[in-house]
Amino acid sequence: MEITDVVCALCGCVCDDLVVEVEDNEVKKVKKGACSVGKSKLMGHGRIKSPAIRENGSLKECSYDDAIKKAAGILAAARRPLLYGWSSTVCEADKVGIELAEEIGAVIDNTASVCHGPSVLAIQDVGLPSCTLGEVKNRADLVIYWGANPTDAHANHMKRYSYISKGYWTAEGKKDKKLIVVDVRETKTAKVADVFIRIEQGKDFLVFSALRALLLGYEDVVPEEVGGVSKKDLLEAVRLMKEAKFGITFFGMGVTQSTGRHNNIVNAIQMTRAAHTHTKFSIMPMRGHYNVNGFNQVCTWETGYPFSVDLSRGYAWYNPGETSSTDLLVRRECDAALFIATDPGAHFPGESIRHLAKIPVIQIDPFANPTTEFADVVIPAAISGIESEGNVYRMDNIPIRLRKVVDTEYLPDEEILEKILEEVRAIREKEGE
Amino acid sequence: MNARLISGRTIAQGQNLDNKLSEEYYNAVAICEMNEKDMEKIGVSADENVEVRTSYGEVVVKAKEGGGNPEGIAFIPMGPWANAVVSGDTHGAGMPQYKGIDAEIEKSEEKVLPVKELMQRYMG
Amino acid sequence: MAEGELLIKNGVVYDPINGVNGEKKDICIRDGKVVEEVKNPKVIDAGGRVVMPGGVDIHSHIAGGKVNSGRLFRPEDGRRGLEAKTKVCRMQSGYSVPNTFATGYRYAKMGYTFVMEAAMPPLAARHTHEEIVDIPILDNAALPLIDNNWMTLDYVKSGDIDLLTAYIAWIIKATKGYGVKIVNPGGTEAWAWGKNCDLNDTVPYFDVTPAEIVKSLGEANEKFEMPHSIHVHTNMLGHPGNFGVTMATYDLVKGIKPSKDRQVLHATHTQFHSYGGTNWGDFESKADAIADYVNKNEHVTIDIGSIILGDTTTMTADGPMEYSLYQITGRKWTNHDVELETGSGITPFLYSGKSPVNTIQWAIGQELALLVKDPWKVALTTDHPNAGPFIGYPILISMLMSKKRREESAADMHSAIYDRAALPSIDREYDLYEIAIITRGMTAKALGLHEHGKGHLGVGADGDVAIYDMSPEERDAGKIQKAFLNTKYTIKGGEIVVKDGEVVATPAGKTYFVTPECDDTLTEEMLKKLKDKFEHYYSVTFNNYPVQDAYVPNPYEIKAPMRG
Amino acid sequence: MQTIRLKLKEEVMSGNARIPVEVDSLTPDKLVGKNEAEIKAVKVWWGNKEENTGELFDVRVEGEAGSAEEVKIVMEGDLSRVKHIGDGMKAGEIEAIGDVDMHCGAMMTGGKITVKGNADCWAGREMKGGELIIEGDAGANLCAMYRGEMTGMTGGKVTVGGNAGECAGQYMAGGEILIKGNAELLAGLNMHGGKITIEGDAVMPGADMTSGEIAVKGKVQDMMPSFKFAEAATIEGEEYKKYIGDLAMTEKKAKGVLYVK
Repeated sequence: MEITDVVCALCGCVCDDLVVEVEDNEVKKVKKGACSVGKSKLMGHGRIKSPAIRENGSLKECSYDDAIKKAAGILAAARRPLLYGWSSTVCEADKVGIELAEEIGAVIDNTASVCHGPSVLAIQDVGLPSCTLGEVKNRADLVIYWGANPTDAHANHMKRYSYISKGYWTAEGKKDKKLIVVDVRETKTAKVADVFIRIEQGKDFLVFSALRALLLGYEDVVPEEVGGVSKKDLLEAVRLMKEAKFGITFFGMGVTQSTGRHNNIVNAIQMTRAAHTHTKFSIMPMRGHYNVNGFNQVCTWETGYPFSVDLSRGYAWYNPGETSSTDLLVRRECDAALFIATDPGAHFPGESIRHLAKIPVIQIDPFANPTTEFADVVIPAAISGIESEGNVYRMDNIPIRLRKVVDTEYLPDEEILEKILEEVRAIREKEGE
Repeated sequence: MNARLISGRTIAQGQNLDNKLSEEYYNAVAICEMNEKDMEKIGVSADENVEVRTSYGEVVVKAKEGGGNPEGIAFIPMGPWANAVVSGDTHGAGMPQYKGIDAEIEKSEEKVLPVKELMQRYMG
Repeated sequence: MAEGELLIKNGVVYDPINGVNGEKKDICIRDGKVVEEVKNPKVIDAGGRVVMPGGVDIHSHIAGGKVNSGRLFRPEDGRRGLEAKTKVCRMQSGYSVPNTFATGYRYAKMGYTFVMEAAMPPLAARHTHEEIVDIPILDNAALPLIDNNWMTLDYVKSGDIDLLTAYIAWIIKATKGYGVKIVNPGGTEAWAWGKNCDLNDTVPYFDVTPAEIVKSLGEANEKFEMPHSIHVHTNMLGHPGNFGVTMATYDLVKGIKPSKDRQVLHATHTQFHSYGGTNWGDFESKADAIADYVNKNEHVTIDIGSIILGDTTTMTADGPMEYSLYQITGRKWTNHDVELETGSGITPFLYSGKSPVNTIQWAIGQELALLVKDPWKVALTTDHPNAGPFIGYPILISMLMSKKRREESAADMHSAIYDRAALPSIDREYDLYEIAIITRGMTAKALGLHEHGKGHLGVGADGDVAIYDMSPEERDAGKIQKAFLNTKYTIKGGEIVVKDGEVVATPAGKTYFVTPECDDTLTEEMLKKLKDKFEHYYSVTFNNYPVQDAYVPNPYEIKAPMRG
Repeated sequence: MQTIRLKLKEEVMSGNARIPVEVDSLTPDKLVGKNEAEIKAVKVWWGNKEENTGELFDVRVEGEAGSAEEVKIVMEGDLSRVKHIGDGMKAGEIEAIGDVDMHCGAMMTGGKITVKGNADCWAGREMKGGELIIEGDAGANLCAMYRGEMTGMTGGKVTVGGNAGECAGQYMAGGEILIKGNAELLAGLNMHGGKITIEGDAVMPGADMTSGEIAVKGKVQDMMPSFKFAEAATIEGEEYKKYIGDLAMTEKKAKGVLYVK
């Protein structure tokens, strides 16, 4: 059976025109639309077979009910629990997660914390002049990737939305456009650029300020070289920006994870504001997971804040750098953790994992990964976007509903969380709280 | 050799996100991409191992040529090997320093630890 | 909806739709609806207090992409409204951009039970609905933005009103929307290139004018028995001297015959569109001219969009306007252009009584309410949060009811109010009946919701009741304000949701949406063009675009047949 | 005079997890007039539960006080996970012996806090008045704004004996900061009032500043490329170059003054 309009649940591009061949309740082929990474996800990998609880150092298989009871017990007893992940699952699950966090006075945080959290902090300083990806496709004649390498990280991005795509005023595709890539390394994306600007590692902030000064007309103050870039190259970039009818900067973790962090993004946005005095200019973070933005959206409308929300006092205290997962773990603040649809074992600094090895850890995920190695309760879940449906937000805030293409025996994240919440409430009632 | 270390996504790393205990993931992620001149400097050829040391830890990975790195920049795909050596200090912003860590890189005869063994280092 | 019976006795009832003006009258509710009598009810003794139908807000920004972007980029606003969860309520945050929970609780405490989300970008409609579902207590609907849409522009250009009709039917259905929203017609599309449009300018590349867009949508809307008219944010919002454009826009639809007994055009947040002068230096109120127009014509209703002094978050689909505002303040600015459809801008703003401009703006909103003679033509709004947060309504009510309070406030503000605004010279004071009109009767009628049980307490109406802790004789402005901020009781669908100013129950609200029923042949023809747009220009597929039923778990559908 | 000694009990920090104790309820103005038993009953947050101060601290009260000005609180024990020391403090004195955790002296309007050790991030956040002395190092965001606000410190005086972390004095609008050691990245970011003196080195100081004054007595690494040299200047007998910026904020707004050697 052929299923059309399938939505890819991999990266922030959320391509929604996939065609998938399903037979015997199994994805046999991805016929159209997906990049190699998305295809790999759809075709599937080995699963966690059963819920399990760690006993004497090794995981012992158990029933869903037992695992859920155990998880609820850990969470209900914790004084500073952390609930982390939420970016590779649907908004419906995120909502239950926030309610659970509120119930147990937890800190809830998503993977934005270690990818575009700094972008959010920057938006909170200066805002974000942006647009949807279709705007870029139809109008942009200048595309800048800064500290972003879509060829590796968002393989369909250029084709669907930016440099290569064809739209209303860009009918000739890349012939109608210029591509500038700014990076420390000459990435695969840099290799196809019209202009590649190699920047000295960690000096993005200076370069943004120099471009702002040039865009505003203060050529005389800018020195001959800034952050490893010659003034001549800077002036050329500024010329392209001013001459564009519609410019867009996409930025990635090359900027958010470098020295300067969120302030690099503040400056990138300030550069966009300066460019906007000449022409239409927008900027957009290259959000990583397919629903990292969705969690930020849900968490914002429910708590008032997008991530790193500390609910220990019953209301939200938001302060990344304090209430963010890395800080909590490196500072050894939390006494229990639940990880859903994420893998801190692979993606957190070693220092944090050292602490995780010492506290009770619950993992909800379809797949075994490094986190499984130290998890005390493991609860397998259905794969969102393949085995269960739900809402997600693309990197440009467009909500799209994931489709279900095959059936499963595994419970979806939302249902697992609801059961844990119910169990936690039962425990609290017993305790007379 | 002193280098600045950065980590980030690659296609092969992405293809194996749900498959991290596999050999494919190990082959794709337990690597360090360097400029050819840097590799010459430390006398290592592709597929030989290097030890990467920072003030936050050390890890052994396989050396790879290129990756578009200029001299003095080394790249390890995001994953547990890179994270063995990155800093958890977020400077009040919540974000660890995944990019731009001062590292020392030398040729190594040690083996590249598979995921499970790597994780074992954090236990106990 | 609560099961069982409720009797509210000894209340002094203001139910303008049914002509009830301060009568001592019992209200009986069974299974969530108002009935003639009850047999074995739970009794609430209103003790001579003021009783009104649940409030109906005609225009407020409480859910969806730009509201949430407003919350996201203002953590500092978030911390101004933090409240811990209770046994009944979820956590609350925010002042000008409250979280969904606080939105529901705070409206309910003011006696409101229905709020219209005034701007829904079609492509992001799922987002609006996700938030609406998360707003407790309130019933809601949302108005999709249809005026800068390429489909609309194409049909306006070719003059195909029938196909335009088919398109608006489709998009309202696809978004589970309520009616046709127009925001800076043509100007938002122009903004995608960093430009703007006045009423008779040509939209870049599309060869149509804003005036043609308004007129065509006005005509198309009346092809159906739509509960609501077109809902219009006219061009040049916030520009000195814009009152002429505003009235010229009203004139465009003067000859169109409405398909139902209502206005042809609802003009929103009119305060921002009633400006005289040529620049911020000689800026002055032209509320008198606008009010005069409304007094002399029957096809237009307005809501005031009155200012609440203090810090707020401005947000609108009018992207160029937000850009101008940000250029004045230099504060943070978010912009979000939406492909083929619309856009939005957001920036924080402080309305200060020390500023001559803000002072005059403050006067204009109230002048509109006081100078429009027939309260059935005017609604109370702050265009939340643009002119101020909705929790400022009680302040406005007390102002409209008390000349003394207006005088006291004006005395503390910039003296420009005496030279360039009319407010100090207006003696009119609203009575409670008129307040009930501009907060529920008129708004329900203008939205066509009175036929669906909202805004009144006649038999068959929803059991939505507000009991304010004041006697009808109360004249003290401070006490009036306090009473309208926290009800003695708010009853929603027969269930007590607020008691003594505290939320005691949080039932889920319903989502109201309209299904325009369009001719199949027309629809087929329209779809050819629409599918081509998806094929080539949208970044999502045609099949993934419409809002799925899962987003509207508590639906209330209103069918709008084509006019015979 | 009255001295209130609060010593964090050892067992509070002895578990696997070091769960912070939040003591914004323990300032001289909030404790004045309370006896030992009453102080022990004051609630403090420890993770997601409120506890009695007496459960977590050994409490000893010496002397009498007629007003908050006469109250001195001495905090001892392992304070490295004690947050919000002196947060919102209006008057009196707090002495913290050892390293303290985040938000020390945040929002304070008066009185004096002395930290005999290091202070973690957000010390003196949004401080309005009073004096904060950190004898050791300060973490990031010293005297900065809260997320999203456009105003950090507006008044008072802060002295850091050692180094300061990133973004010291961000959005500072008034008051004075003296950093005796080095300042990390972006000191005085978005500054629009007040004065920062850095006796050691600084990296990219003064970015986006629109008013106020920064003086760096040591080396400046990565000078902002958007500052304009104005003139040579002499301060306390030493030669400086005076720069005006940040032009990236437009010339009209660029009224910040940066002195470098």
